[in-house]
Amino acid sequence: MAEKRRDYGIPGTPIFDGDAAQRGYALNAMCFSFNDESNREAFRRDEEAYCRRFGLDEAQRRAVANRNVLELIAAGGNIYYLAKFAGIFGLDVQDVGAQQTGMTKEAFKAKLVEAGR
Amino acid sequence: MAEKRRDYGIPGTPIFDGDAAQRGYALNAMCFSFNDESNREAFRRDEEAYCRRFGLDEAQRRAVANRNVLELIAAGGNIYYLAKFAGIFGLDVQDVGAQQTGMTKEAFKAKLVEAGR
Amino acid sequence: MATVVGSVMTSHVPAIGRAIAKGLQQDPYWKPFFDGYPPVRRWLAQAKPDVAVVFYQDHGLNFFLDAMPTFAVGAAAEYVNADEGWGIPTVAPIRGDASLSWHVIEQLVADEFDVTTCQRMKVDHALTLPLALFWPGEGPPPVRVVPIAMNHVQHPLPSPKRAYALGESVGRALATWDADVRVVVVGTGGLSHQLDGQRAGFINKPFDLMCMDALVDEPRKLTKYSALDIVREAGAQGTELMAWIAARAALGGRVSKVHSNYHVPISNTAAGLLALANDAPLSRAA
Amino acid sequence: MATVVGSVMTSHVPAIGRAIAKGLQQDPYWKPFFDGYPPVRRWLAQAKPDVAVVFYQDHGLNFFLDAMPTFAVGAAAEYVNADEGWGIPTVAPIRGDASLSWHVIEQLVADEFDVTTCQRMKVDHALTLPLALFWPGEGPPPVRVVPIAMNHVQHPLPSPKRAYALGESVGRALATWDADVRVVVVGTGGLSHQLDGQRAGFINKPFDLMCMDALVDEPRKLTKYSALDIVREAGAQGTELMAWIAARAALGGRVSKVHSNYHVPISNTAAGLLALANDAPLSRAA
Ligand SMILES: [Fe+3]
Ligand SMILES: [Fe+3]
Repeated sequence: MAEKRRDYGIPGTPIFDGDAAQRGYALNAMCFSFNDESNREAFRRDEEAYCRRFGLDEAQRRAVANRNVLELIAAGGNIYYLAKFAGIFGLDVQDVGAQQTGMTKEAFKAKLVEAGR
Repeated sequence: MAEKRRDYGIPGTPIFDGDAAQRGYALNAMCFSFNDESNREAFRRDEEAYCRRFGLDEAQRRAVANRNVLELIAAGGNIYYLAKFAGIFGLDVQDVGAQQTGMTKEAFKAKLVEAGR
Repeated sequence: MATVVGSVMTSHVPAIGRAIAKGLQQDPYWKPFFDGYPPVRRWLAQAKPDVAVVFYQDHGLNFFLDAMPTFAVGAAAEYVNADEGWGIPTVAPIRGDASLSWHVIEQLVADEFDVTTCQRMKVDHALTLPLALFWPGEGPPPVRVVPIAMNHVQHPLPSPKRAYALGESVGRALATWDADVRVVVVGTGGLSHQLDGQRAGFINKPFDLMCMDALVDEPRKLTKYSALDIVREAGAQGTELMAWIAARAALGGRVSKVHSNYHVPISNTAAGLLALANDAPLSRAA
Repeated sequence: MATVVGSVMTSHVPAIGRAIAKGLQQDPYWKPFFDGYPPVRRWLAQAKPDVAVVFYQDHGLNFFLDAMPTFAVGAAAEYVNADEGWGIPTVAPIRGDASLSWHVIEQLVADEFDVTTCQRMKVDHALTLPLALFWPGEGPPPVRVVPIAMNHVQHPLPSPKRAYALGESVGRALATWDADVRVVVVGTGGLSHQLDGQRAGFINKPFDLMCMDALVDEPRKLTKYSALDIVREAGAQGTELMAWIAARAALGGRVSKVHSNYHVPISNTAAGLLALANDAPLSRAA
């Protein structure tokens, strides 16, 4: 059931639906735990053990290791919980946006400014 | 605000509404914790300390000490959580009913049988 | 496509769990209660449901007053039962049907039900005991479940009218569920009883019997009552009737009564049992 | 009886919290955003609300996927803010108005909204930052709050039509609130933005400006969109617009625009600000 992804017809736009919610539960649970500094610290100290504790699957574990947002989303990650993961590395939503669009942060920021004209 | 109790016009029948829910939060939180045997054990070991930990007020503390169901309800207790408190003493809902109606358990049970005729 | 075979409504009280654990089914106190179930078991064995959609109530195991949902829909692959504090044995995790759960959730939200979606949810005696009564013995029940918990703990409660509409919406979801599964809709709780207050022990047999009749042929009749009307007529905990109303509404049109039983008392409660076969079991395709 | 003075809708993003903490209000990047607020502060200082009913969204601080409510209403005497994981300073607990919360909850359930009632609820930047923008400085905001969190985390989301109806029901509750208090209705979130996917950074200025216009005089126009329409038009996180829709619906009839501002970008987001005075502020008695 985890494999039938519905097409919502909005290009480049993941819809966090029941399918994603099921697939991503462990990953999102881990990211939710990052509301606490002690948990962020535990992750920093031993990433492998921390991921294991939350039962991440292979794809999730790899996406975490790669710090790759599109992979994390494909593995069921929800952007609101993933943002807390990004926070561990001091990354903001513009870093996250730049990575997903394959742009430099400067170019991504310029694109945003352009959207306001 | 805890003192304006609404009359729902159903005699002898407490309605667990927002007013009761506010008044009884600490008491119900304690009783909710009794889902765990370790917490029931902690209560048995040191009742005073356990009540303090949940911040019960004076009326709640007294009602707990008295094992008095009507007092517990007046102090904001919800019957579903209170039933877990009663469980600590091996009391079932018929014991609870008998106490509230001022009957012996046998008389209370007879009343129930009578209701089926 | 899904086939909705019918509905079974039954009371649940923790004491049933104790009676099962102690093997008291033929004890004179319990016999009139347990003797209601064999005909329902035979019907279920024929109807062979794969899935049970279960309308029930949580009695302070999974939900607390920090966040108390009006309607909570389980969306998990399994549901764990746990210690409720009064010493009835716990059972093994119950299998879920997460795909159907999400399909139901999508229909409910489309129909403007503001559900709370639960990917983890402990289920209490209100879900486990009916399954144990329908499918007794050692093994796990032969169905996957979609649990739908209805607030009966904290007023304001949803109305019987809202409970009926909830059931109708779930019925629409089942009617468009494109899977070769047989579904039974379960409603648990009630009938008349009251645990708290000076009126504890209140039971209203005429009201219960009227409800059990109405649920067969004219279930909408019960939607004229408010939640507080149900408290008045059926006792403070009699509001669990709303799970029966929702289960009946999920069937929609015409049904046939398979079996019913009514016995007072078990513990503090008037115990009802009602099995209804769906006269138009085949769903329309999506 | 309660007086509903009007509504203020504003965007919120964590970066605003960082900018406030660093005192960047006059920084060239932030100035066009922060300069929108002084007129709104002046209006609020005149309107003197005692209570803010706040429609907002939780971004994974209080709610997780184990139990995700569609609509959650706070019913606490205070609400704690906490670490959200991205380093914006936390603020002191926000005072609640539990009596009004319960009055709102009763109206909502009577109007067939299936709310989750929260006697304990952490509130995140979506609630705290708007208050900090409206009432800057060291002290706590001079209002008690009734927080109403709307699911924007997990699909299916409620529809704009449902959000509008939610606001209307809250408006009915305020109209019958028998207390001498002045109420401002706050909507936070949006406007167009998208954080995730290859379309990250998507912004739709024409759509935003259309919405800001419609919210003044013809807010029902926005109820023709589905939640997925909003995703398409305003980006994956643009669905926060629903809090604006609910806030506007709570006011009911005719309003006057006090002030508005629109600036792109702050962080990844098109930032909107809209203050509306209620032209018929006095509620009818219960
Ligand atoms: Fe029950
Ligand atoms: Fe937001």
